[in-house]
Amino acid sequence: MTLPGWKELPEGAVVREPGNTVTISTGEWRVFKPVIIDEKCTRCRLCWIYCPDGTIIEVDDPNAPLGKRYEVDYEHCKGCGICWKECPVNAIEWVPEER
Amino acid sequence: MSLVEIRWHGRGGQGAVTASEITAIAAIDQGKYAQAFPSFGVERRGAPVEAFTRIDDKPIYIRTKVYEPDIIVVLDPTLLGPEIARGLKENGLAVVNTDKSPEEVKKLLGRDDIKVAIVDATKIALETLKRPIVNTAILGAFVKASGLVDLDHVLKAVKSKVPPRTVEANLEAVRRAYEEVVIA
Amino acid sequence: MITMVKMVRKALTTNYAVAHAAKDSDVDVIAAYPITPSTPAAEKLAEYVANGELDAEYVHVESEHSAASALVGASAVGARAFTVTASQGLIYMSEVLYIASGLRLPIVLGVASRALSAPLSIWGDMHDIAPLRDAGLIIYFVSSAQEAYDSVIQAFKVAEDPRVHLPAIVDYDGFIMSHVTEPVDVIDREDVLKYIPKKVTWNTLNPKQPISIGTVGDPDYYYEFKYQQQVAMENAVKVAEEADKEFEKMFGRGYGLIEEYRMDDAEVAMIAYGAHAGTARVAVDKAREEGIKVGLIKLRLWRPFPTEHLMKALENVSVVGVLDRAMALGAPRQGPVVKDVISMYASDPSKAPKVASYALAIGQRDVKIEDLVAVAKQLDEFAKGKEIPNKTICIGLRE
Amino acid sequence: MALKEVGPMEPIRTHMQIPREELIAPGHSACQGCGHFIIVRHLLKAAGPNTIVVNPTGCLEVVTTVFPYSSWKVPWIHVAFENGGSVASGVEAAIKSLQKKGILPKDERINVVVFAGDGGTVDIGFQSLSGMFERRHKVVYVLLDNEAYMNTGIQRSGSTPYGAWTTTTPVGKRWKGEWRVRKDMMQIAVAHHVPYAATINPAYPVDMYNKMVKALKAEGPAFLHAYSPCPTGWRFDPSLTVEVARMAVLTGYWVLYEYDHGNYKVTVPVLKRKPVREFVKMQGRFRHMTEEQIKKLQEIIDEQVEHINKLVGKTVIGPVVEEQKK
Repeated sequence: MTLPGWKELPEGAVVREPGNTVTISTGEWRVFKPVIIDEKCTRCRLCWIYCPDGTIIEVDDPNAPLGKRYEVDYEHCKGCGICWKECPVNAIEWVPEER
Repeated sequence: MSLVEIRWHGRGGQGAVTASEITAIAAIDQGKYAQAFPSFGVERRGAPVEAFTRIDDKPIYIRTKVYEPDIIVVLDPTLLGPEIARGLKENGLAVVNTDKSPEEVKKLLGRDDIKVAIVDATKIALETLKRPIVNTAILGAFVKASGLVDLDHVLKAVKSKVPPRTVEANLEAVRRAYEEVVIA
Repeated sequence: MITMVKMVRKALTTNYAVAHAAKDSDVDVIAAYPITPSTPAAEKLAEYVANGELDAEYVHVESEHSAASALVGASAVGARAFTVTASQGLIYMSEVLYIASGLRLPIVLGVASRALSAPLSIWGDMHDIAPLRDAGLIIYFVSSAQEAYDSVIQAFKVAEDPRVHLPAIVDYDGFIMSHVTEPVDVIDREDVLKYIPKKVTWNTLNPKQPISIGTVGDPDYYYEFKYQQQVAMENAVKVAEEADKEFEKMFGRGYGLIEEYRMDDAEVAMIAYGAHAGTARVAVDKAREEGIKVGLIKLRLWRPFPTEHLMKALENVSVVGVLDRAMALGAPRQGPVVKDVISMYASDPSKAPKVASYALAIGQRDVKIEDLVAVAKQLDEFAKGKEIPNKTICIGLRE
Repeated sequence: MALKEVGPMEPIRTHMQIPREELIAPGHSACQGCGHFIIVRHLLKAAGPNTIVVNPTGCLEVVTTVFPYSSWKVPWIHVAFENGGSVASGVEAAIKSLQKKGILPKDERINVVVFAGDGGTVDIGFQSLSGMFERRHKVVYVLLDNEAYMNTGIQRSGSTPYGAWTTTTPVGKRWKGEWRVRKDMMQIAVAHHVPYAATINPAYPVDMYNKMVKALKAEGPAFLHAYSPCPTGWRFDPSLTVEVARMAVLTGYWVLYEYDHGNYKVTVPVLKRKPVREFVKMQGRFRHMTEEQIKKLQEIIDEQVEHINKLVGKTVIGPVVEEQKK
């Protein structure tokens, strides 16, 4: 891949696309991955709260209990395990990655 | 008119620097070119200080100190001595705050090739301002003796530089010295 | 053509002229820290804000480093930002000034140049500005309070130009300019703002269009961004020239990037800058009276260096003496400007006049007219074949 | 009925009310389990999109903004290491000036928030922060304290606790980790007469969120001292970040309190304190500590607790109660 030359780059090295690190995958960092067991989940939201990288996604779902469920953004989840440790009802399993 | 260089001698707190500035402000107001500057350094109340003014009809480019003044102005009588007159040009002018006679002043300065203009600026300042700040009084004498700047412009410049409540007293000091100066 | 612009002649020190220019440029944010000999300018700006003559935020920073930092922050929000400093203060700011240039923020500074410690010296020379030459700042040297006033206004014009977007410094001599009262024709703010309208073209922090300023440039990118700054500098030569011409058209005063005096038939020349360019001009007249065909080039824009202008001015000169006011210790020549003059001819040394390097007015050692007449005579001797010493000639130094 | 999510700058009663919108994107290169991001995520939610972030050099800066990428969805600026306070001062002054002149909308509130590390705050940025406080700039200054220079590889700072190993306080024949007591930044902030200062901790999100709201609403500078566990530098498993943070509170090592316009309040009382040993044993940086050193650290914590109890005028953080051995 060729990188842009000086004429094409923005003045002063500014980044004009806020939040564009979202295009970078950090999912490969994982050795273990969190797997949410929806049936066990009480919708307490603590995994969403404590995830440093915001990779637990709160999804509105009218058919789910309390109208929502939680998903993992595996594209970005680095596999730190905080959600797994903090889940008060053991609704998150800690599963080795297979690649 | 060609370049005229003036050196002011006083003690910190007497207003020599302000007098040099007022002179430049008045000259500039009158359409001339001028520079005014203090002796650059640390100023301390009571210590001898020097200030300088240059006046010309043409733009002034020179940026050196004044080594051979055309005029010296001495604000403090206790400073009188040959050192004060160093470099003063032949036929130059010394404007001095003193209660001594012109002859005595020439003798103290060690020069008989110069003109002196004397005025008791301390007395005038005490009577008008009630304080021994002599710079505006000596200005009146300087204006009369040098003929370099017009009194009106000097009075205007004084107004712009002195504290508002002392304006009248300062203007009075200038006018009185202008009248009382003795040139010899 | 001089248009009907209202001007008022005032008696101002260069410090006050610079503050006045900032006021007339309607600066939005000032962050200043007192340091001799620029302090009266910082005080005057405070006075303007205090009495309502200038509608700006005055940040009483706790250091020069913070002054520069606050200006970067302010400029990044879109404010016209200004400060004054000198000496240790400028050096303390220098880290942030490099960054301001890299971030392409058009802050403007007045610098009352002063010596650097040790030994401690509050007096004027250009040891402070000299090391800033590579920081990516536009640097003007000025020789009168009037030129300082005009140059601050021009500096905003150049710094804020979209082809440039770089910080700018107007450098004036500590004391021998900063504290000298002289006539200055000041321009109405309205007219100044016609010349430098408030228009933000640089990158700013705006919640409606969030951007990130001050990112990491890794080895894949850093080089290109540095080169962009170099291009901006190259553009600034032309922009500065245009700005000066437009200024002259509007206000009747222009300076050029260099100013030539009696260069038409000059066989030898002096290059001077700042206050001493004035004294050199008087010395040139005296030397001419003695039959020496000497001319003077006053360098006004130091960065970017007006190479073409200077080479052209020196075309017919056999020897040039560069009067420098700082000592680059341990370098082949001590002067900061002489090094630029020599390197102008790097690609074709055959075009170069012989170059004599002079150091003078170090720590405000006074320079007399006679000293510079002597330089002119010496240059004449060099032109006639006397060997030029292979080192900097120190004027006024006691052996 | 469950409480609804709130808008920016509104206090919450439960963590269920924290707004969903994320103002910092994933894909950044922070270490697994980095405490900074739990804090920053929620503080940005509390501040909302009308916020300018000033971020002096540090972990947070380098992991979020390597050109051509940025994780920040709010305007963000980095200038240098030691000038978060002064850059923010300039940003705030410019907003004020431009709003006054009508160049920026007069009625639109723009928050200015600094996120700085402990090096950039307690050491090299100390002077610029002090100036910002003293001049009363309306800025929320958040100290993300991971107790050492982590960005350059775990060197001690003025915030490194007694006993901690770092690469510049190594464990050797003569040195056994850090031997001095860290700076008390809360008291330093209070000494500047700031209207609001508080400690926060990512294990206590509601407390943290509400303190941010209070800080944003303060009429002058506000200071938030955030405890930010660093799995890499403190040597613990990344999954334990929140547990370590919580243990800091439960041992009285990190007391959650606030200074609100002259009034001190402990916001998370701990009536029975766990011994600091419980906190120490979770982290590799303390592994070398002797019983004597642990005792010394316990004394330091006891003293700190006593000091805070005095400030609030009652015993809100209780004595150490050893757990019964089973």
